[in-house]
Amino acid sequence: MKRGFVGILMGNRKFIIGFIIFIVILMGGIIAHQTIPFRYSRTGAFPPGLPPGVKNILGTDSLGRGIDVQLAEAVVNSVQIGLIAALIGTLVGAVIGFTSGYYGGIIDAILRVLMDVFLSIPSLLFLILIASLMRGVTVRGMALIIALFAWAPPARQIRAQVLSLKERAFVDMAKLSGMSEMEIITSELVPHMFQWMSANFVNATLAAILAESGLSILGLGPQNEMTLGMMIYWALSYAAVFRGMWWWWGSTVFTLTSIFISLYLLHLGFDEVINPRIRSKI
Amino acid sequence: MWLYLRYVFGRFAIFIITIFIAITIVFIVPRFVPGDPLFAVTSKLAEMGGSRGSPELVEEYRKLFGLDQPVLTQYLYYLKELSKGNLGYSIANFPATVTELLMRSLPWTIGLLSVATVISWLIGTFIGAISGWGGKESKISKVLVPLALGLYTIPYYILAIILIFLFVYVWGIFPISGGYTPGFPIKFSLPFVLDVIKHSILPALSIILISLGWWFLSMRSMIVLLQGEDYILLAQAKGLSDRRILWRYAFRNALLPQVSGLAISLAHIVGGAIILEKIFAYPGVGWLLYNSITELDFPTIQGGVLVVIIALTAANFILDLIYPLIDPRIKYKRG
Amino acid sequence: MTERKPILRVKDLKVYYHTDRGSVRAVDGVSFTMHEGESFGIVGESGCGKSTMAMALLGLVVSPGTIEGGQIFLDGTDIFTLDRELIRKIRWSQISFIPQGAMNSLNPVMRIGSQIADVITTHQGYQPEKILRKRIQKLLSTVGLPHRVYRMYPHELSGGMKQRVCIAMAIVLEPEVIIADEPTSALDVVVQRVVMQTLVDVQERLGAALILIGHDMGLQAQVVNRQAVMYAGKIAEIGEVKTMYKNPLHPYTKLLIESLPTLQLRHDFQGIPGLPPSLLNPPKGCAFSNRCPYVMEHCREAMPKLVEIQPNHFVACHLHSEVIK
Amino acid sequence: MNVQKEAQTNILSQTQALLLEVCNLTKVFGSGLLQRGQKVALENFSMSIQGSPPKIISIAGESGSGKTTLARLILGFLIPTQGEVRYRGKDLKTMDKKSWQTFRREVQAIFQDPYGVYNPFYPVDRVFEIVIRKFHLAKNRQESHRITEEALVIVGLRPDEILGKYPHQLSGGQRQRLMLARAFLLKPKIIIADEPVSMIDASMRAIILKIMIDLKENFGISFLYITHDLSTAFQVSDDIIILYEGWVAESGDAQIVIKGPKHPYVQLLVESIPIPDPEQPWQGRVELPPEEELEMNTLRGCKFYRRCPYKMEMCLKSPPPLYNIGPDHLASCYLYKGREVDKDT
Repeated sequence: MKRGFVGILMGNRKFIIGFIIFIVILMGGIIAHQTIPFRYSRTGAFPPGLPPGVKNILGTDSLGRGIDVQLAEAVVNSVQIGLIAALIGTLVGAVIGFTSGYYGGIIDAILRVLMDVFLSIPSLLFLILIASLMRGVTVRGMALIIALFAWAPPARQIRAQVLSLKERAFVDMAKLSGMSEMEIITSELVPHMFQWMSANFVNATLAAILAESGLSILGLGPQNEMTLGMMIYWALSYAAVFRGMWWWWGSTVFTLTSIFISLYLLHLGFDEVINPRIRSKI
Repeated sequence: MWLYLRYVFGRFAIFIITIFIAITIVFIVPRFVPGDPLFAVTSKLAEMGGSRGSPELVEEYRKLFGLDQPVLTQYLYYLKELSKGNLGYSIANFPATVTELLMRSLPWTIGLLSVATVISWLIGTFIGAISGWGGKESKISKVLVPLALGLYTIPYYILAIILIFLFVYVWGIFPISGGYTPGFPIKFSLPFVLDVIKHSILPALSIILISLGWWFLSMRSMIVLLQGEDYILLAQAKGLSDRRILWRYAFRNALLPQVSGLAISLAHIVGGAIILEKIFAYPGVGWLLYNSITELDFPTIQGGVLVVIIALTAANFILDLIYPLIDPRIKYKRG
Repeated sequence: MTERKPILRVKDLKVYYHTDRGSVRAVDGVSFTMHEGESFGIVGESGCGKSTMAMALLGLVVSPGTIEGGQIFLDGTDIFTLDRELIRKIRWSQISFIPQGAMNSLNPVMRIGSQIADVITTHQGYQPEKILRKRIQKLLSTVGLPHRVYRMYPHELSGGMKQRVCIAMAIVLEPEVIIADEPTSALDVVVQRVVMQTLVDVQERLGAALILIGHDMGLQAQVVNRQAVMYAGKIAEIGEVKTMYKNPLHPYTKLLIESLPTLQLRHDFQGIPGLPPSLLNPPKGCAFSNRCPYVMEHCREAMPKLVEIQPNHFVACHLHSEVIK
Repeated sequence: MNVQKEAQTNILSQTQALLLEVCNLTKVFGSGLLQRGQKVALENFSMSIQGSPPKIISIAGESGSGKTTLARLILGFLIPTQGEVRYRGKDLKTMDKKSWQTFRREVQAIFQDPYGVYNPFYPVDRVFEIVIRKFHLAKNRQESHRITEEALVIVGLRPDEILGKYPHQLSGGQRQRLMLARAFLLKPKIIIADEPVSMIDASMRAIILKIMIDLKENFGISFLYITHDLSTAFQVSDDIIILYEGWVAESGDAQIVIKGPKHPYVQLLVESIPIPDPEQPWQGRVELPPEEELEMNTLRGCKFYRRCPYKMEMCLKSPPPLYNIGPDHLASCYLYKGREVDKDT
């Protein structure tokens, strides 16, 4: 099973399609970000409200800034926020989930209540609260704030799985074979959770990018850097939808949706490989 | 019965703990975030002292938060005022209190959300059940599944932007924004209700379409999984009609996770709806929050966040109470 | 034994499961006949196709399984020629089923009464609740359950009681054939005895034919008159229980009986070394040839046919077909 | 009571010679706060295993009798609520690291589910590699390979057919024999076999039980054979202890107990075994009061009271002690009150 995991993933159509879309967008963003001159993103670099054309591939906004250069920066920043928040969230969630599930007792009781609370409250509200207090966040700062609330879902899932895994007979067998608790966790339990954690990482990336765009649309995003959420914020602030500047909001919405769909496909691919029972069903 | 009461008691305890933790976080956050935002707020108050506000406001604010007291005293004081429903004064809309502002905007949000959620939950659950029962090969599934997957992936507000573009900019069918036409007399009359409905169709549609994808998919996969259950097989062996097996055997069992799913995704829906209100300038809590953010009206942000959390937790608690009524087993589960 | 009317006749039944790696021949050319009021056992080890048999008899083979051939005559009609609706009507009214895991076979969110009432209203039309309740409560007492079980949910009952609910459900329409698929495999031995007792009682009262599917030769010996031994999707031997246990003809039957621990002598049981063949690529000859101590060269080449060696005693083994010749 | 005390002093005097000793073991599950959730899985259970000569001792009982709880307590997977488990005279709870290592090596186990004991991520070879590494069984690769193959041959498996395979590629019988080979590798003194054949087909069951007998007779390994099946217990075991709802109903020589059960519960149990011989049908009828099945067993006295055909008033007052009814033959039933046999006869 271990042998073929990556192989099976690569054979999964959803995973491959999602992977390709994601990489294309990200690489496109990085390359464009590196090559397009920075001055194109300054106010008045072009005539304002220019539709896509020869002069500027994706057109310009109301202030004469190039959409292409903004989009490139936004993709890089938004994905960065997603990845950092997801990584921290998944790792912290894993530590909390394993502690809670494997050791049980009073620690588990406290952690369980915390998880329940964090899961039933929309994290966006707390994010609004924190972000509104910290005026002028940066991209990294935003990633950290989002990570604060990204640990609970993986923690709960991992806890539940550890609870059932540790009752499995192979854990008894490992104890009988003289393995220590730490060895049991790392060599018997973690392999079972590793695949799940990678799937969760993808999911958490998606959620973090979603949270970023939501916060930014409410005006809580980084004011001096561009993210996909901030692009929508500016587009909405300048009423791009009502002024027919479809290229402005359209290109952003398209990019954001493509990222979501690619990550979701990746997640589905992981899911099908991890739970073959579901594979044939949906 | 005794077991049910114990269950209710357990859920109630979680409910109280959740609210308590939420209050505590809302209280603590401003005091630990770097840059001393409370100081910033008071200085902003002082700035406004000459014009719109008054020393009276600054005084009120100090009193409510007891800023010169130790943190613990402040906390107890905060709890005490909260229990009286006192959330302080809005800075941007002084002399209105936060509670007044919230009371004005909360009905809009709750109305929009409850109607939209119920509609999408019902439609998604029923279509999902039928599609799941028909299996992978059925024609409706082949069309609906990819569609639902697509919808489920898109955030509410992205769909909202697209809907506005189509229905407002291109076709001009619906009003641009707001909860009702400005200047319309706010009273319970038919024209006003119709006006409100007309304004709420697009925001509601965004929520319905997006969460429909989720309800559809989760119900569908539940039904598909249940088809392998022994009791479904026995029902078939009993010669029951397909319709009876679907609705009395598969559907009733699949409904249980669907209801608990409702509890979990409420948080998600509420979060999305707040941003949605900003886009539609819909006069609910989301719009209030957005305006408070731009105007640095910190007491209103704090109050709004708290009230939405409490409303949401209460909704979850009610769902918890309903759950045992449809699942006879839950009363006996421990913890 | 007086000659009774045949009620169920299975002819050359084949049920295959189609997988990525090929067709699994779960039931591969099974034929037998059952008479009115008879108890008939189908015995075999895991994966021999006995549960698939049960599903096929109920017309409930689902994808990826398909009926590849053969006929099933129930009371003279070939059920494969009937349309879906007719098969559905026959189910339970003529041929009912007691499942293996009563634990999971009852709908957890419906009261026992409604689950039984469902059967009645489906097959006999609407009846007022009062009459239904009386009838179902009477039925419950025939299987030794108190009336209040009518209002209870499955999770409030013990394993043995749930199994008795399933028996009650199986006899509510007084069918001609009852199929019981390992009805007691999850129960403790004392409860197993009580449940089997109940099952035999109601079967005798109804005069229904009973097919008892199972792996426990001891249970079969206690309950059925005649039995078929299945191995790798085929029938190895069919005969009266009394003669078969005394004088098993097929080497597999013989070894299977010898592998059972008894309460007389210690250490007098033997296992059967080796593994059953894969049903994906069954061997050309006899399926048991790779484990059989009496294997002959011929066995690996040709598949033995089921032949009546003694009156009412059939066996599929070259050892015996040689004798006939 | 007299008898019990005597039996206890007897146990104490033999402590030195005993390998494994279980004293007044009680295990209660459920939270301590809510009395309603509690379940007594095992109550005041004592037994011992001498180790030489090796014996197969059966612990038999139906589901809920506490037999698996007992196995897990002895293996140190559960902590007893009361009483203690001693190995070579040392209590498991207070054992030092070195004694624990000895205990782990000398007391091994095989379990019911021959699939679940394998971590599906690794080839089956890993179960051997780990014990060899953890207990330093081999000096080098070759030796480790040699002893693994040796162990496989002992349980009748061909190394080339087994090694390198993943658990799902093997049959249940093969997997269970692999577990016996793994335990054998450690040359244990005792193997706790918890329902080792209940998920195995009849034709393979006999083979596995024969391996157990072989390991006992040729390699001096004692077994604690935990089972619900009295016929296999009769076939393989020297002694038997029959549990009912956490209590010992009857114990003694396996042949004597099963051929002539004295406790009413054991009588019912033996009578209910379906004998694979149509000439020996079940005798009479057995009725279970359905109300009994619906209620939790909360009796103060004998747990078997509700089902018992001989119930007496005193059965309800307190649980019956174990009466000595023959040489090494005990039964906990008031029918034998005042009819005890002197232990020495």
